[in-house]
Amino acid sequence: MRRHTGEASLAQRYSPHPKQVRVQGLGRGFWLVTALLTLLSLGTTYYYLFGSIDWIMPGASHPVADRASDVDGLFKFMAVFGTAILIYVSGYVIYFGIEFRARPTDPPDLVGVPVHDAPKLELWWTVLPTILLAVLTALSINVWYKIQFGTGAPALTMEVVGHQFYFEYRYPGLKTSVFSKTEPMHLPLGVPVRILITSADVIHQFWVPEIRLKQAAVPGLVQNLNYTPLRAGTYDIACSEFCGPDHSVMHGQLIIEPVADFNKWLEGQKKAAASAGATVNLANGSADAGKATFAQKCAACHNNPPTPFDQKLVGPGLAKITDDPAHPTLVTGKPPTPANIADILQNGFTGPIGTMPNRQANALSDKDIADLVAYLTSLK
Amino acid sequence: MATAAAAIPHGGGHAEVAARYHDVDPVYAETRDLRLLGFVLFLLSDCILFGAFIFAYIYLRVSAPAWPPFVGGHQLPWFDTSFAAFNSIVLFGSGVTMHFALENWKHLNKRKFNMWLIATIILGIGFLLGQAHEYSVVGISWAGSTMGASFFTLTGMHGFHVFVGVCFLTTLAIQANRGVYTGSKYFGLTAGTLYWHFVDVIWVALFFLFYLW
Amino acid sequence: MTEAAIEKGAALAGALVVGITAVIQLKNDWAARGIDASVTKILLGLMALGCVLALLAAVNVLGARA
Amino acid sequence: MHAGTTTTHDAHDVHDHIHPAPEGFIRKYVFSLDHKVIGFQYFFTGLFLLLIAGSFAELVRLQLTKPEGAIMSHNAYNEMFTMHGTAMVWMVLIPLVTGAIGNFVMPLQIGARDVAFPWLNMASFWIFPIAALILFSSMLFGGPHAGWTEYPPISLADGTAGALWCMAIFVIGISSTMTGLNFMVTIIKMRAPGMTWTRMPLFVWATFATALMNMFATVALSAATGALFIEHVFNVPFFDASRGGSPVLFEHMFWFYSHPAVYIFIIPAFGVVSEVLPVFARKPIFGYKMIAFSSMAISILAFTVWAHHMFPSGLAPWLQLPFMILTYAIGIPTGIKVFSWMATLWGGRIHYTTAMLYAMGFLITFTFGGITGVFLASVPVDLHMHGTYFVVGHFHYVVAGGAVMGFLAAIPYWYPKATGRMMSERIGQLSFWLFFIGLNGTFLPMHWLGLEGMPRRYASYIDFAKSNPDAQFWNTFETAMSFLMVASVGLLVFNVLWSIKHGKVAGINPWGARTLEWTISSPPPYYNFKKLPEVYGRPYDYDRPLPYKNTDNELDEYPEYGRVLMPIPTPAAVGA
Repeated sequence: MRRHTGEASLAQRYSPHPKQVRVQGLGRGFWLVTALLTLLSLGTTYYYLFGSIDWIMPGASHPVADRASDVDGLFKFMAVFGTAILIYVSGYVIYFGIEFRARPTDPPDLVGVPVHDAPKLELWWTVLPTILLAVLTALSINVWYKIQFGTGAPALTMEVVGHQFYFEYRYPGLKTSVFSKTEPMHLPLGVPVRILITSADVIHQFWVPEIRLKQAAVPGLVQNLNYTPLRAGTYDIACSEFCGPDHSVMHGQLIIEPVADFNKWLEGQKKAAASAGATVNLANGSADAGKATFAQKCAACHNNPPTPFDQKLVGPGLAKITDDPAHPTLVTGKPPTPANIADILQNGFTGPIGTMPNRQANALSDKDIADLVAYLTSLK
Repeated sequence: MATAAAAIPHGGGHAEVAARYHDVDPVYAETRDLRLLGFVLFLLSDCILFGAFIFAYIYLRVSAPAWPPFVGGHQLPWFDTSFAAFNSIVLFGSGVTMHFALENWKHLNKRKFNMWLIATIILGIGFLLGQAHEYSVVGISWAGSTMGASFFTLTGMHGFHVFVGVCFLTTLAIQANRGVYTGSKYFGLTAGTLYWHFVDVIWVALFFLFYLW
Repeated sequence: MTEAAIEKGAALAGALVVGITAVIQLKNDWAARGIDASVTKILLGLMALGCVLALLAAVNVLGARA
Repeated sequence: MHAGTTTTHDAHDVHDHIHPAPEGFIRKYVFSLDHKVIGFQYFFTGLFLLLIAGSFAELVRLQLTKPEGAIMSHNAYNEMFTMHGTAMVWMVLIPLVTGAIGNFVMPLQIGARDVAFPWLNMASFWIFPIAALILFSSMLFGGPHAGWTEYPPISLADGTAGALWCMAIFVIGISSTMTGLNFMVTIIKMRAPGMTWTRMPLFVWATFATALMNMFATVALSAATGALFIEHVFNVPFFDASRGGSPVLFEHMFWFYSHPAVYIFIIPAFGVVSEVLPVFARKPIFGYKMIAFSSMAISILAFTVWAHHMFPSGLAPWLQLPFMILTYAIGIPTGIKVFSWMATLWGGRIHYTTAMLYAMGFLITFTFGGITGVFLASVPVDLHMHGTYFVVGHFHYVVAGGAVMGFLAAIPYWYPKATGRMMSERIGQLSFWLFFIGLNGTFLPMHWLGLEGMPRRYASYIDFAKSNPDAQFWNTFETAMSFLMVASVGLLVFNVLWSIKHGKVAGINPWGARTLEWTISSPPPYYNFKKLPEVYGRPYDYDRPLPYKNTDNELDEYPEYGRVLMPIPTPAAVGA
């Protein structure tokens, strides 16, 4: 590669006193453009505040949950100022680009106005954004507080467990689970609900776009969402954290319906579960088979061989479950009778201590349950 | 002239260097200065490597329901503080001897320099043997639990650093006796000393976090 | 006299010697300037702290597991 | 004052020796110690990998032209977007902006003969293709599928491929740590006499801020990938919830690096824009000190905001607030930068070269990306937007509309210095308009698709398309638009190769730029500066004569200096 050291272009010959562009003030064009940009931003502001933005924020005009309108308010606030800033910046960039373009008649050493800085101006564009962001912070914290503590004591606490690639819904008093592959999830209209979210395998995310809030389903961690459904209807549920090959078809439906309908549906589910012969005959369970089953299906969360209650793995230790002076009752608060132990095995359990999946999630056959109960009650 | 000389503010790094080392070979002076800064920055980034794993250890320990964690039904044992305390002193002692070694080199006292440097190397090897003994009796496994994971990863990384340090110091001992370094040019020894002190200090953190916390 | 007691005794003695030496070194080098000197000072100080920790461990103030 | 003069002399003693010229093809072009050659090596390797990673992106786009997925299986799609993200971030952007541009330009701009540790520099380059080989070899073992974030537990399902992924990222991490260290020392210690901190060109400031993050953040990445690697290979339970580990821990360790990573490739782009704007607006940069300061502020704040990537992912609620506030704080220095660039244009005499077009396009697209970033920083709004196409749109505006635009501005700007020839302006401007339109057309619709409820990393969107009939139209539209960017990059590659032979002869300083690299021949000799220049003022003062002494434009071919010291200028000559 030859190096060219010879003739340099005109632009590089610096005259000690270069000719400078003369500019009187900001000029009329600047103010015209400013006015135009201001009008534009006012227009977008009007649109965000009074137009229908349902096409970007689904269900914005008729909030589906009590938090949706708060989030939308925050979104609109940011959209108004964000769009305005974008309009001004790009507007000025384009205007300056045209107004101050080099003309073919320019002498080669013509340079722009040699202004290095303007402290007052810089102060303004440091202070104003700071104030704006401070306000935004305050608003965000306010909505954050509502999300965390704003919803009243839950009238319904249900569980969502993420699986590859479906959601499992558990309702109180319902022995069987509802699976998003086959059935929609139901929520009662107008009452505060608490949704406990965890995962059985990898990280998922439980998201209903119209409700705005989402929460990750992380294995070994129970998180929650609290809100009050405000509008009946059918909505999509999506998993928004990559969870494996079929992540994109991990999908469910949420039906929000009046409390009466919801209860009717729940009763129907319970009947179905009962008719499915959910009561297990515990008579002929074998403790030895139960020991094997325990090692196979329970040891992931409960220490094996079973330990005293306080020695937790994920769930508590299960030794002396039937006669532990420190813990006379089961986690359900019921006496440690075989029937009550079987109840936990069938329906799972959720409480401050953690979440245990139910028999469907653990794939426990009736015999497994019988054997496990025999085994656990045999521990002394 | 005064204005002439003042006309160049010495913002440029190497001018300051030259000012500091105007008595020694300027090329060496500058090279040393670059290497020193580079080496210190390397130690800093190494700190962050340990820091990240220490963060992981603290995170896991704090979020665990019980510590030491339970594995297969029984709780893991605590580490043996008394032996660790003894072993730490071995390592800290080697730091002091290394410091003596460098001091003696600066005062051109080569015999003492060799003595202290060899003492340092021996103490370093001693510490490694101590770690080996620790591993053999600690009674937990790397893949067995979060405790083992953090313990073996962190102390293993540290042990590797000590091992590298021992090799480093041995090389320095050979070079020094081959006359690679002089009374005014001994950056290798400075680097070795800094590295060795650094390894000691990392151990201070690990000693506290695993044995005393 | 158990093994642990011997170790702790050794650690105690060693911590005193090493720690004090380190502090003396720190004092001698206090005037030194330059990156290497400053870094050495910091590291020596932390090492002295380590000796204090070892000492406390040796006298069962720290790390005494019930 | 006598001391003053002696130090001046020593300054020259110290630096004015010129090493003998490298000899033989290998020393000159393969294992070269010359920062300029290493810059070329980074540039062409990175460009090649850019084509590969870009073609992955196009496969991803083609798949989405049909709701059920047009061309490949879910698994193949997941592998494609994983490799696209990984390769683009670690194998393309960081090597190109820091490795290529930083390596070539920074030493020239501070008036140094080379970087502080040429051997280290060479090593960190040669690590890079090895890392790339490891990464792409993982595709032979089924390929990684968990996205460029490679979260466990899902990434643990990748087996060998996942382990190779970790290895590749670990290795490239070492490379950029070494580069960062090298650049820090170079900038702190090897500036030309008289180049105080406030006389450094802004690209050097940007490189310094970047080097800081490269040095300190990348090590944390090495830790994260290292831990994931030993979990892969030795089954060590760092992240396995069933054995007491925590998946969230990985997210912390990963994002502690990967948020600064974003700035590692955007800040050099800031630097490029700060160079290009004053040159082609023919006026001083507006608010030099604020721009320099905000680069540092951003790079330091970058270490304190990582958890804003994890708002819904199991972060303690009370922890969300400090991270939200710190993230907003980053908006302030960024705003200062944008406004200062805007003000630089005012009252200028703007010459529309390709570089200038890219710089002005950068101002618009980057501002857009920055503003959508503020949306995502707000916890409640992020709970809606997290993991949707809104996020994809946002970071592509920042990365493609910010980092890549800056990079594309840098190529035509420094190409004459690098090769001695100009790039074709006509092709260049055409490729700009293709890129600018293609970029907005591709990534703008993603924002409302995401808000409507389309999650990212979707191999198919049947259910989403059912409730949003316009989904397929917009996705197809994006795909079509993305091919404009392909055309633009194709033109760029052609332009780069064609102009080497057929470009106009550039001369020393075709742009009339005022930083030091434009005072020496194009391309510069291996030793850059025959005599070390002395700096008397700020680089962008177009209303004053050049603030340099001791520069010389006419260099003979490689002189046989060996380690001979160059003649010392008399104080009079220095002062004048």
